[in-house]
Amino acid sequence: MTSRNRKAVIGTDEFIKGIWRENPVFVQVLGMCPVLAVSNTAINALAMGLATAFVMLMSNTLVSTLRNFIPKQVRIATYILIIATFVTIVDYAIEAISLDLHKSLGAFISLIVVNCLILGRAEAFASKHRVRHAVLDALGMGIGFTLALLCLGGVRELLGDGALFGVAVFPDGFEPWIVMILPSGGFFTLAAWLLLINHMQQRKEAKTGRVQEVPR
Amino acid sequence: MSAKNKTLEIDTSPHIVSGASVEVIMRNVVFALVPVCIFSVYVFGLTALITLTAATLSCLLTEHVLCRWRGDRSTLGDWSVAITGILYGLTLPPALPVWMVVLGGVVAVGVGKFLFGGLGHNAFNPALIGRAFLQAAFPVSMTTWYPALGAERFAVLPPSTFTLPFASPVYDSISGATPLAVIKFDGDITAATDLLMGLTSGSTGETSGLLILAGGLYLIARKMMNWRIPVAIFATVFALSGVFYLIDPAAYPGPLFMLFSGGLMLGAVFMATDMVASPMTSFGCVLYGVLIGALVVVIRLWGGLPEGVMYAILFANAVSPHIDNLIQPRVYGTTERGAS
Amino acid sequence: MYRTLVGVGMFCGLLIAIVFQGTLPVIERNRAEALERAVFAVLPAASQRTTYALTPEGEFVSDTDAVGQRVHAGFDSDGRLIGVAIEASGMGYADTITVLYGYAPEQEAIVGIRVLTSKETPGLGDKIEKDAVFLENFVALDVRLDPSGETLQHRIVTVKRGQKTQPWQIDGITGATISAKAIGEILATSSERWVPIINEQLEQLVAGESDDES
Amino acid sequence: MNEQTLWSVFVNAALVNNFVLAYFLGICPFLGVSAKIGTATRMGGAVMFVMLVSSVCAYAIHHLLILIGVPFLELIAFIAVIASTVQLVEMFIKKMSPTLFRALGIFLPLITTNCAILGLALFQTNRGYGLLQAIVYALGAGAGFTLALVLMAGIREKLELATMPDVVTGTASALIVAGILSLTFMGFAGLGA
Amino acid sequence: MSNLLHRYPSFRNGVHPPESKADTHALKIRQFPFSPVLVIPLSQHIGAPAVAVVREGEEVARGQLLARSDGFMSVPQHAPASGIVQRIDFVPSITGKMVPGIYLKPHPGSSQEVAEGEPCDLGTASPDDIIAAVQSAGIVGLGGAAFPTHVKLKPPEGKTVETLIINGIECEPYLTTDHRVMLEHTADIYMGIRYLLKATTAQRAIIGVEANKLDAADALRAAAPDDMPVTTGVVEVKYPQGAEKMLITALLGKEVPSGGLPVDVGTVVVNVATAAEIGRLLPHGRGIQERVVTITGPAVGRKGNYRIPIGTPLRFALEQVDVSDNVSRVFLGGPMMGQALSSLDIPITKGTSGFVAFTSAETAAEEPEYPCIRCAYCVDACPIYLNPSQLGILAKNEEFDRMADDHSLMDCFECGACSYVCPSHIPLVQRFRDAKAIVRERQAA
Repeated sequence: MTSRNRKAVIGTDEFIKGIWRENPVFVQVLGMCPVLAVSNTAINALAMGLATAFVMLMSNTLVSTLRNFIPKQVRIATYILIIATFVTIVDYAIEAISLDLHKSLGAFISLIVVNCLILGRAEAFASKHRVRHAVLDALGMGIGFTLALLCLGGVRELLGDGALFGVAVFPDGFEPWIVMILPSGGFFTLAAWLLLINHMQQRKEAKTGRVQEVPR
Repeated sequence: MSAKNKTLEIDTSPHIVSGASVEVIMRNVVFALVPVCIFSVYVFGLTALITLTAATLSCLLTEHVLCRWRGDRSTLGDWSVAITGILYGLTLPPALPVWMVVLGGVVAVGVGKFLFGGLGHNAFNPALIGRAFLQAAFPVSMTTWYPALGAERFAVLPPSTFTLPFASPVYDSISGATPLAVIKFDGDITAATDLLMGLTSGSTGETSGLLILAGGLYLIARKMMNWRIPVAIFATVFALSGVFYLIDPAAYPGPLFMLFSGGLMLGAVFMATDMVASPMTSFGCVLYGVLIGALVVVIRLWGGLPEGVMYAILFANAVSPHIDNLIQPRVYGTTERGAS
Repeated sequence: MYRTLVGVGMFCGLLIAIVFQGTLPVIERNRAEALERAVFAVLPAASQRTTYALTPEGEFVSDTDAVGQRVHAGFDSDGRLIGVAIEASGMGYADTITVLYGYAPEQEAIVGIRVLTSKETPGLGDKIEKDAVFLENFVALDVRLDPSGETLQHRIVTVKRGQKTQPWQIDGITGATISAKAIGEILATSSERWVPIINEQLEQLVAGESDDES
Repeated sequence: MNEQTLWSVFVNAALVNNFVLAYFLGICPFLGVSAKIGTATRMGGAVMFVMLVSSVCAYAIHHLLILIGVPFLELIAFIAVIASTVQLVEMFIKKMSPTLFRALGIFLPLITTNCAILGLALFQTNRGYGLLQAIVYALGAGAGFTLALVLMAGIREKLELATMPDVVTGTASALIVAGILSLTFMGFAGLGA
Repeated sequence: MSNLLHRYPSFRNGVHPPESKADTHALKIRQFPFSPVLVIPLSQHIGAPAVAVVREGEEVARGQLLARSDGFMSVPQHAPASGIVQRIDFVPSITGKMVPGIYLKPHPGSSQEVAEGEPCDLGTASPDDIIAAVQSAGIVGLGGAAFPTHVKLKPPEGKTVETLIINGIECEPYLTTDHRVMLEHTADIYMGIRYLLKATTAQRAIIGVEANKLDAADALRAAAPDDMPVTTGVVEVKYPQGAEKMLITALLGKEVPSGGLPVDVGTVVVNVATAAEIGRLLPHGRGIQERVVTITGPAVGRKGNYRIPIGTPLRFALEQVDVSDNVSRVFLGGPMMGQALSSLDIPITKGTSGFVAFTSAETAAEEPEYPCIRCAYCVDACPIYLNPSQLGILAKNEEFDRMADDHSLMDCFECGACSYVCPSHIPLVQRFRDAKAIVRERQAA
């Protein structure tokens, strides 16, 4: 790309990169605890993803806004404080919206606080960029995270319960693979996704390798 | 003379070999398992035959396909996957739907063996991984036992065997219960002779203690099995359960019952002795056996499950690298036991 | 330097306090509704409830601020006592199981049960919440007091599926024996403690006014 | 109030509901620090220590916040107090025993913001453990974490010398092993009941 | 059966390959003819090569000095035959490289009488005199190692030798030279032991014999002089019983410290053929000109034990014993530790205890190498208690430093027991040899 339209692209790139190229789960392998713990159904996964995205959006915004006021020495403490605040808010919000959802997500809502992804974005991105970019970054990462969670939650619910978002997908008589909603199923499903992505990447590399050879 | 101008072949010493080979060892293990399979078909009938065949074939096929996919030679020839397949089949309930058998076989070889790098690298016993996966995935099917010596076992298949893929199996109203489940949930003891002869409900291959022991003795005699592992397991189970039996015979089953019930025989003789996943040194093997034995007793007596052999072995598999690290042979001419 | 930190802290604290205050009524209403649903589920004929606390002195008081273990009395639309919903918990297969069960003094039986929290194995242990035959047990599970009034005539016990012969027995679940037994144990222990207390104070409960929360 | 016996609390935290393999807490260090047995062991020790400290802290905070009527600040208080306490202890250890500091110290800052620590604080509060139960819970959770980490490290050291297929990279292989370990730990279900 | 009733002492672990000695152990030692040209490398021992003292074209008598020793870690070389020095040039060697050596053309008509030198008188010689005499006789370990014997005999400062062990084990399959020497040269052996006892100031001597050579043990016992503190100890038939360290453990129950020498446990081990040669040569002041060699193997027509002049080309030797046309592999030494030869041009040297020729029929189809299945056969075979399996896996991953630091790679003496038993056909010893070379290089760097 030329340097002229580069600036225009940056904004989109901040948004896009989190969804695929720097996907927090599949590529950076961050924030594993919630990814594995609450991806046993698609609904849980979606709720968790949105909650995380919301916290990330708010904390990124605030951190970016305050980036010139926060002293270097206490910046991490401040970030954690900000994140914990929004997590608490989300916690109460979810409990107000649906007790059942709150029950099934359990302590993992509170544990969003220690999701290294959020602190990582605050420290690595929001504290160094303007609010607009920080927001886009948070949105991209949040959506990427949510999508990844859905990928896991979808597969696990589909196989483990024969349903998607609580709606039965398979005809009656489907025998659920209970292991998928158990902890080991979480490990296996994420491993399977990573294997698939590795495989695709390797195929792509092999292909581009061939393409490059042709002109010679 | 012509010999003097001939090109000589060169190789590195030693120029003779003992004749032991992976193939031969593996093939003999298969031989040792054949009587167990035959007996299981006798006890459970056609459905056991189908289960065993499906298990073995699915493992063989998975191995073949994955080897080809990876671009390697197919490794069916080393017979190791045949062992995995048969052992895996022997751990399953006889009337398990075929589609589940196949799924577990794919997991056993695909996850338990291939992903780890194939023969020699599987950190866990692949057959047990397949079974553990099924146990977690389909707990009901995996604990629904077909009765032993049913009158029509050679004529009629249980409806569950040929359940449509991914569909829930339907079981007969007549279903057996394993001796361990009976004692755990009802407090009844199965007669020792029935246990010994294997005329009880259970997994396809776990019931005949005598044949399993015979197979093990054959392999031990041919030095294809480390006798220390099964002996350590048996001794530990016997001693531990014996102590508790003496303390309170009403609450705890006797040591002989513990030895001959469930998968202990099959597990101790054929599963725990998987060379790849067990420790190397003699002392290490004894420790490993003691660990398995102790875990079996703990899980059976105090755990939520009636049976713990599979989990005990898998756990010990995970510990075995540490046993190998800690128990290295003391090198000749040194005073300390091995380096870390 | 710390001024910023303290400032942010103050701001955050304030924010949380506002949200907390804002959501508190909603959450409490949700919880009350959930409790109500549960109580009405285990006391099918009830349409109103009063929560009592058992004071250390062994008296039931309907004062909401009173300390002590709580039970919920359910009344029908005429204000007649239907039964008492009691929370009980015990160790299940994987983790603690908490249940709410309804005791109907008139029938001298447990007339409903609802699992509040359980981590039992999905598909196996969680049959205690879904298995129709198993739930059938709790339409009228006998917890008759023995003549002394101190204890139950028959302790609740879980038996193998299909072997239930007595009204105080629970027909178990094949394949989920431990979870089913756990429920039996939880109910047995709890009913042995609560049924005599409730019967002793029955008059007070019957007389108790139902507060019209619903 | 929770009436579980101490033994039951311990066995449950260490084996049955292992923090890593059943609750997915502390996955980051589990995947990150499990390549070598030596590091894994020391990390385990450090986690156990921090858990102990934070368990006591969490118990105190919970009761203090209820006393002063601001339970909604619990999360923030947990994070802040645990982090600063660990920091203090770290400085204390550095002064008192440089050897211990060298062995465990480098892990301490990493652990503070680890979900296993916060998870421990939240769970023990949710379950209403008493102080003694909370301490035993922390010990059990720490022991379970260490066990999982060390077992993982042993297998990974072995796998390092294996010829795994190309698609199986570090994280994926670690997750597969973790899944299998998780299956294995299912065998402990019902223990300590 | 007798093994069950009477267990011979032994070391732990080891293997038991087929002995394959029946073809030759009953055959008496026969004299070999001279080949048209003798090829005599200047270095037939470990240490500095000898320095030639003859010129091209010079006439030499049998037993005359051809090359003198170059320092203490070196031995001289005597003429194996009366003849003419054709060339002093490069000669083929077992490594495939050409090494300095002498081409000697024996005189066909010569009487081949052996020249005598200064005799070493047992009664008057001091230990140092004997050690010097052993060196000037050009004697090296005839068991195969070819380590200069006199070097061993002088204990380092501060160490004393209590026990002299005469190694008559010959645990390598096929080889029977030591067996024959023990039967036919019993007197020479005892004479040699007298010299050795005096040289080392050892209190006693033990002759170690494997239980498959009981006739040799009986002969030795029968001939044992009353005035000598010497006994014959029979040990279990097991490979590598003949390794110095293993034999010391079997006979004395002591372990030589890792990285140490037998003298660290007060012993010196000398091969029985070496002892016999000392007893044969020293009283006459002669040097080595020939040695006993087993030529055997399925490809050999006239198998046997032959006394062969040093420097006889292998090709000539094999022709003499009617080697089969389809010979495909020839090993110098036994099949366990011996080296496969790529060429028949190399000569027989002092270290050549025998060679074994296989036809293509014995050469089994190349077995595929399987991954290590951790069967631990090798762990139970390794005589020095290493973990060859782990070492092999590490070698495959080129973790040489870990092999040396954590798994005592450098203690391996390459006996080959691990490779012999490996069901996966992994060339463990070869990998260890390569790894040791690399580790040594790195340590030197």
